[in-house]
Amino acid sequence: MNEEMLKSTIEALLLAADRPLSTRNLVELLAGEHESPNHEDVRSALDALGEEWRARGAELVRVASGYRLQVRQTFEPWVARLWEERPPRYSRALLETLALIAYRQPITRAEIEDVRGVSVSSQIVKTLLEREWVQVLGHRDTPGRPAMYGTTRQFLDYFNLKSLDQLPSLVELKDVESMNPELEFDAPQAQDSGAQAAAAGDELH
Amino acid sequence: MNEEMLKSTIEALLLAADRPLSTRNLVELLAGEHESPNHEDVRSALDALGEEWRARGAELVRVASGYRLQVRQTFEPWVARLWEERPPRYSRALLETLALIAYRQPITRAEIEDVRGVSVSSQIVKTLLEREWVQVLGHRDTPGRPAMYGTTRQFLDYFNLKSLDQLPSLVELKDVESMNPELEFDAPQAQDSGAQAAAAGDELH
Amino acid sequence: MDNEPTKPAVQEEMPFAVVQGEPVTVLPNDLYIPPDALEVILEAFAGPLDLLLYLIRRQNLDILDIPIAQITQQYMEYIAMMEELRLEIAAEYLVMAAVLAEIKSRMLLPRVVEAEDEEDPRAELVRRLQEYERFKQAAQDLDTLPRMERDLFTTAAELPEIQRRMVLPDVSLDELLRSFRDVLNRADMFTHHNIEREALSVRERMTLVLSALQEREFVEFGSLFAAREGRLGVVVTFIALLELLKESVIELVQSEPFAAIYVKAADRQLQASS
Repeated sequence: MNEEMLKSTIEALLLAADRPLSTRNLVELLAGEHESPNHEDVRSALDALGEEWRARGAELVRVASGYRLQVRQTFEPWVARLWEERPPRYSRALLETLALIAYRQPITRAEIEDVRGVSVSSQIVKTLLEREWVQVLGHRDTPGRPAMYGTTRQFLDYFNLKSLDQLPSLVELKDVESMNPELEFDAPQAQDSGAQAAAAGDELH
Repeated sequence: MNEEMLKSTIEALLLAADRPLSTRNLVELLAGEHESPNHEDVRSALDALGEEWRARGAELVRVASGYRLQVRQTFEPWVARLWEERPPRYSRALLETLALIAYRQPITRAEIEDVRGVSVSSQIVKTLLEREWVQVLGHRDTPGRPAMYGTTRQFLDYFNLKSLDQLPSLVELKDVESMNPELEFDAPQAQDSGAQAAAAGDELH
Repeated sequence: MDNEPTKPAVQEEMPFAVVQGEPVTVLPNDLYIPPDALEVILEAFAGPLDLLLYLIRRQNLDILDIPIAQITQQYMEYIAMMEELRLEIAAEYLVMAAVLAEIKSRMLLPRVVEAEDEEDPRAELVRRLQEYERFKQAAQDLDTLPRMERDLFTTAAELPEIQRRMVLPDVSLDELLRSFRDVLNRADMFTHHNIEREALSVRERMTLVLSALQEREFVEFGSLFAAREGRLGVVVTFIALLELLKESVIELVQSEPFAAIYVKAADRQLQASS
């Protein structure tokens, strides 16, 4: 087995293995009937491989039990996306709370509960604050000093609004029909772009 | 993201992923806030990567659901030593069932049983579904609404195929009309006249 | 791994089983092999069609040349052997035995004078055998394709330390509005509020005023008005301030007559002292 071949075989073994491989492991794995590379050979091949992987997506690292190829930390933000779970959907309760805060700000939790007829969980309020869609504007000067909530700049940005004015008024909202045409208009368009995407996908093949 | 960086990032993703990645997957994974590489960019980076891996321990291959880095088959004898367990073997019944599903999809269990002449065990169907080689494509609109089975992308990936087209082609059927007249009961004579009959058959054509 | 060089298939009988590494092509007539080994052999058949194919191929016969009487007899011997070994014989094997017997009897009947259009009684069986053999072959071909875990191996590198990120759900404006409509419908608020023109600009201004008060304790009254917003803007701000005053959320303070008026949050003092 010449040097190049030895290097590639070790690379193959490191890439396939699900554990670090020590030089001893490698010597054993590579033992053949005719020529068996020794520790020296393996070690110098590992050195050469380490050099080759210096500017790649992974690097050859040595840990306690041997050598392994490890994806460079630099790529963590991209690699992490491979396992990102599809986010869950927000509950109705959360959306209603958010809507009430948007339309009736500044509003206290008690006032929201008053309209919704059920209590608002702390988790919902926490989620909305963490998402930075909602902020505490201050505290009402009444017993218990309840927090008053309002929406944030980020809320407007997220929903692509210039100001709260752009939200439909209660009267407009009441008119169910006024919301539907927009939806109907959207649907075929969406389908269209879906077809386009599919076509684009085909082209790429 | 410059070209070198894009190439290394894709390499990192391919090494980190536990499944093949399509160019579409990669474009999504690489989408950033500022510069997002497009299909073209990704494709040319993949080409370059494929070139770089040409003489290494693994190679960049394309299968049905995308690209993966795969240990070069040359190294199989060494790599196989990494695992003590023998690779899974599949029974003839399972392989025949799988072959029927692959070549005849969409196909129902009854149709498979028809060709094989024996009932298909539920265990086999379960194994095929669990391995995600086979999926239920729908139900036939006949009494009992039997499930129709087809193969998946994972099936193609597992067998290193890009598409069903790449399956070995089926043996041609012989015309039953050209069947030889009944041969009599003792075997040697049967063989003999069989050859004669074949010759006679040729003349007739 | 099969290292044997491939020999021309026709010249050799197909082994139908491999027992302890030895291909078995012919069943011995005497039961020298232990019964459980025989069991393995018999169970190696994937069904009656497979067994029939074996019997035909064993003699290098073409499917189209089935000597039905002979094959039937051999088939029945196998069935008998299975019975002897108390193997559970799948019903399909018995059905096939009946089919073979029927074909045999039809073939023994004298042919009605040169009935041209009469099909050979074996035709249906031959069709089935051919069809089965195709897929038996396809299964073998499939098995020889290089496949993962056995011939092909994926690569994997150790992952970097991955930080778990929360992926946040998406919400559409439409969804938000629907929720609001639902809650209002439930609360029957439309009836109470449909006269009042919901001035969201006022609400928004109230929020802005309160935001300003979060940053500074006192905000000069005049600084809340911006001339560039025009009359409407001024009015909106003024209404917002009145609304906040009414709700005792803010206070206006003036240290002496004609001095600057300041706005402060009503709860500031308490907050500071608490």
